[in-house]
Amino acid sequence: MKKRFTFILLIAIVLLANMSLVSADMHGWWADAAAPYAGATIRGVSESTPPSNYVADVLAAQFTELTGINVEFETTSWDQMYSKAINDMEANTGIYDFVYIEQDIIYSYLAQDYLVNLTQFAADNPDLAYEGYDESAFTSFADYFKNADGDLFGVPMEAFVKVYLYRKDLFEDADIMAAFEEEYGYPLAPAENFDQYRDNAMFFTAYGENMDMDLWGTTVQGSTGHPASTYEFLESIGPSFGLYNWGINLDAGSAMSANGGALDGDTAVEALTFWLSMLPYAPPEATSSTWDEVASSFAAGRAAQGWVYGENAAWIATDDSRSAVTGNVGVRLPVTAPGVIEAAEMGDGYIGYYDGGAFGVPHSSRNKEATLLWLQFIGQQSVQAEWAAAGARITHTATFDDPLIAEQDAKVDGYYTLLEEQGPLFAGAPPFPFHAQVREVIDPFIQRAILGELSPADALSQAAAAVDEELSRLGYGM
Amino acid sequence: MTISFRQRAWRLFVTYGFWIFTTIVTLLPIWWMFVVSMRSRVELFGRPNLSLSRFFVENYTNVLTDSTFQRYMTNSVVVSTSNALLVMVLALLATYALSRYKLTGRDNIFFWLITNRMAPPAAFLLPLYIMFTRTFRLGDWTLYDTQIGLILLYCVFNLPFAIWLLKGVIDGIPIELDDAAMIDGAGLWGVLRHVIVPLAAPGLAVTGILSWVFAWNEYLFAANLTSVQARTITTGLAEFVTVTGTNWGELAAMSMLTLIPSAIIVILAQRYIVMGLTFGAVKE
Amino acid sequence: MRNPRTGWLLLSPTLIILLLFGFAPFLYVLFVGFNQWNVFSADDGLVFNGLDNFRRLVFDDDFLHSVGLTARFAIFAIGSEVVLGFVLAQMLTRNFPGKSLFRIIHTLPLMVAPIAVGAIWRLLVIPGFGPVPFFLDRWFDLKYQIGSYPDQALWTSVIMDVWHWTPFVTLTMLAGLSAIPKEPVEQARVDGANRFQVFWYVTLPFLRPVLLTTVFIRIMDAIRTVDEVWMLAGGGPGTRFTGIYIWRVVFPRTDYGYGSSISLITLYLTIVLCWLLFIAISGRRKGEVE
Amino acid sequence: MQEQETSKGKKEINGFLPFYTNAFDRVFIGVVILIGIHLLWLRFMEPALPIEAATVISLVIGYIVVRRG
Repeated sequence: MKKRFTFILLIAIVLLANMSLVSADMHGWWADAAAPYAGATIRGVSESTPPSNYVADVLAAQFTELTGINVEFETTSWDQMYSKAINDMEANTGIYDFVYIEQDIIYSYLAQDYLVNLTQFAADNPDLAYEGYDESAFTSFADYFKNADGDLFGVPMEAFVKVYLYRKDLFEDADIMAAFEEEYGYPLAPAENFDQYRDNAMFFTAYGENMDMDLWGTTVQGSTGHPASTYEFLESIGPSFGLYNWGINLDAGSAMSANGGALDGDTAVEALTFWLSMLPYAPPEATSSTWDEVASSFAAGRAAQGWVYGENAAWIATDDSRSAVTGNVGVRLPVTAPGVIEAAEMGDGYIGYYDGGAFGVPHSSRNKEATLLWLQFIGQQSVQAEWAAAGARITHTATFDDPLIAEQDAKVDGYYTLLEEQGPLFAGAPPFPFHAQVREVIDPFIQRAILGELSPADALSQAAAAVDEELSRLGYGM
Repeated sequence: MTISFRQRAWRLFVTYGFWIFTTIVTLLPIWWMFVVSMRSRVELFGRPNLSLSRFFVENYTNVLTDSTFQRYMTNSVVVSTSNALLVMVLALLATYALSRYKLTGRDNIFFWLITNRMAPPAAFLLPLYIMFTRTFRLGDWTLYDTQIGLILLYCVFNLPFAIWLLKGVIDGIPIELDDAAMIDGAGLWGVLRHVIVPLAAPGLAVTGILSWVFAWNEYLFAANLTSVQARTITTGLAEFVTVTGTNWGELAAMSMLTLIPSAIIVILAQRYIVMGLTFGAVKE
Repeated sequence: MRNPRTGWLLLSPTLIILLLFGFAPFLYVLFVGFNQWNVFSADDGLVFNGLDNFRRLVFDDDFLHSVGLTARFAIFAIGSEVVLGFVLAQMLTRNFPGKSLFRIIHTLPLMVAPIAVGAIWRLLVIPGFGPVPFFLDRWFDLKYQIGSYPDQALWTSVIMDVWHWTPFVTLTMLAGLSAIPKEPVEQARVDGANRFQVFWYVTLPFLRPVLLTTVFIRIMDAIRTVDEVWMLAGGGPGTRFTGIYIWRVVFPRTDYGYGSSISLITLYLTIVLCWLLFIAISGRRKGEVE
Repeated sequence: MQEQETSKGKKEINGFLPFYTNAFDRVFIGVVILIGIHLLWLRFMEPALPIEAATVISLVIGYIVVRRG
């Protein structure tokens, strides 16, 4: 109860602080601009995550206070969110005025002209353009929501990278370090390359077994009943080996090596083989784990190191009520094959997935003007810091320098610094207009490889063939 | 037939042994749900412990004090109760018609009715979505995200079930009773009210209860055809599954809370359930 | 005296609702099933493609496999439910103190929402927090991971379904048993029939309508099961039943045309199966003495 | 179950099918067979003979079922 009370108090303080920050004439601007739309209700759909919940609970209330426009927020599960948004935009029903766009689906939406061009729309309605909102203030992540002309189609609301987390208390324990060095002949450290990663994983799995601890050497997001496993392979493991864009050659419309694709190539097979070889060193729940169970396993102290989505880094490292490893979490860049980082620095590739989402306006919205005001409100500089603190997400370059974040940064072993400095090494999903379709096609093969029914090479060559078939069916193929 | 004391003791032992075992198997998952609902997120992982270590009621208070949860709960109550009532009335009329009138092809109608329950829901969601958002539209009002929409839609799988259940019950009521009432001057409504309803009461009760439970528990349609206003409690359950960790404690707490109303109804109506579920086994 | 018109009038509200919300969507699905339609294809919109969807599905191993899995699921689950339900109902016809308490407890699973059932069972069986794998490992040294072994996932969903739906079968059986007249049973006993003979020649024929109707309803519901299994295992290998396969094709893959045609075939198979059962229930077989 | 009461004009006939059927039942069986034959044809026979052959065959069977079932 106490915690809840503190939370409410915190929100109240944040609210009050924000009210006083907004100067009188700003207050006036919002009221004036929104005057024609006061009393209107705009509706949105989003996944129920901490950043979304902060928007729904805190920002929406502030916005309504300022403008008289009501914001109705539907939070739902990940699968539901997609089908509802797509149904709405496809059937042109106009239920939603703004939808959560996960970065990877944006190109599908753009290809179908589902979204309102926000840059254009603001330029066409100068009365509605708020001066405190600046598209150029966003981090490079916003680039993934732009079209070829650089016009923005979604206001970024969360952004993370998938990082390498490790348990500092284990990696810095003197006895453990000595034992490791004795066995492997070199000092224990967070992994820099895949061999070291494997050694660490083997060592800690054996250590957990000997000490009768529930401890394993790595996490694997290997759910056989969820696309999460395909995502981990294609977006985290693949790129770190140098397999980019899911191995699909968009120009040729093929995933086969014979046509310039790479999904059945040597790099892909090597990456999948390595990833699958980590399964014996992962906790037994790995084959049922999606991103959320991976984070929970790590937070429960069941893995010594692993690939964990960044949105979880903050709560794993700081939230006592959910995590058993607070204060012991180390954050590093994910392990990469030789040359991959250099290539990414040159702009020829990337080392992992720059994940996140934005709010966009469906073309079918009936309250586009009011929604534009709302999106500018959540996109402005002044609301970012508290939001970042509550949701561990950063979309503005300036937010990194905020004292609130600097304080958080120390607690999460420099995750925010890493995001700021190394963020550009990561990339959003490839610009496919058929994202979910092809993922669904690849899914069963990855799952069967996890189960050991198919060898990595067979799984990938069959997957590549199935992708080609789906691409030609969709009209993007050869 | 005299049974020795030993035989009787043995039989009693077997009976109770059997039932205690069944009870444990039945209750274990529910007990585990209760235990989980009493744990904080950090306690959930690790060596499973089946005993209740402490009363951590925050999961319940968080859910109960949430105004969205209260709205979901109200919606669920309204939708399932109205649906159950509607189904009882319509099914009674329809079954009576099928049982007493010589309608062309009534056996075939009877079978067609039940095929409505067979449709795989996924593909049928799309046309339903279009109907709900576009076809049934009055100005700005649509069936989408309304309680009435769900109430009518749930008839699609509850009505056939109810009619199948009631058919045997009403067939079992001798037609002579109707005739006698009619000779006494009762009209159609009189017959229904004074003959059929009292005699079919257990059947009607079980129809209502099961319709209520099915409607209360329905998830897919509710999740896809509502947005904010008419969401039901089962769709709320899915919200706890998120990218940053499923909140199992609150999910379990909410599951417990959704179980309570249906459990109460079933406990109160235990007797009728058995009396009503005969599917026409009583022929004489 | 009984004018069919009145009958139709009484039936009409039901027919209208079912035509609107059951039959109209069916017509739409029927129409879409003969089209190529994926909203994210290069040229979106419906393109009539004749029998191509069906041509694709008869060779679609995933679909055929899902039908096989569903059949196994339905047979094992419903078979066990009927046997267990009958035994439990038989036990409940006796009188013993505390009977109604046991009956109420036994009815509880029926009241849990399918999606919550899936969640509970997931909590029970996922290693790391579930007690089932933990104790199986400790006591029997069994590796139980539904994510790694498709067969275990299938069996888990069967057991989950049995847990959830046996009470329903028990209740209907109990109703059926309590409606059996006493005389034939006693007569058979007097004639020297043993227990099994009484069951086979007297009880079972009386139970037949209840039994078949119960099986009928369970088959329909088992074939379209989605929420529970979805929540439990997400429809990975071992649990990718037809209902879930359709769901994946229609929603994440947005392949509406193909999804509709699979739905039609699934509906077709369900209807044929149920119709045969219906014929059996309504006793229209030749040579049968009614 | 009660005795089968056939409504006027619709006779239940006792054809070669193993149960009593009315006109609707026989049309239904005809449609079921039609769909079944087409699906099997698509899977096994299509390379040899076009799908129209299946239609012809099932129409013939359907006719026999409706008239004499």
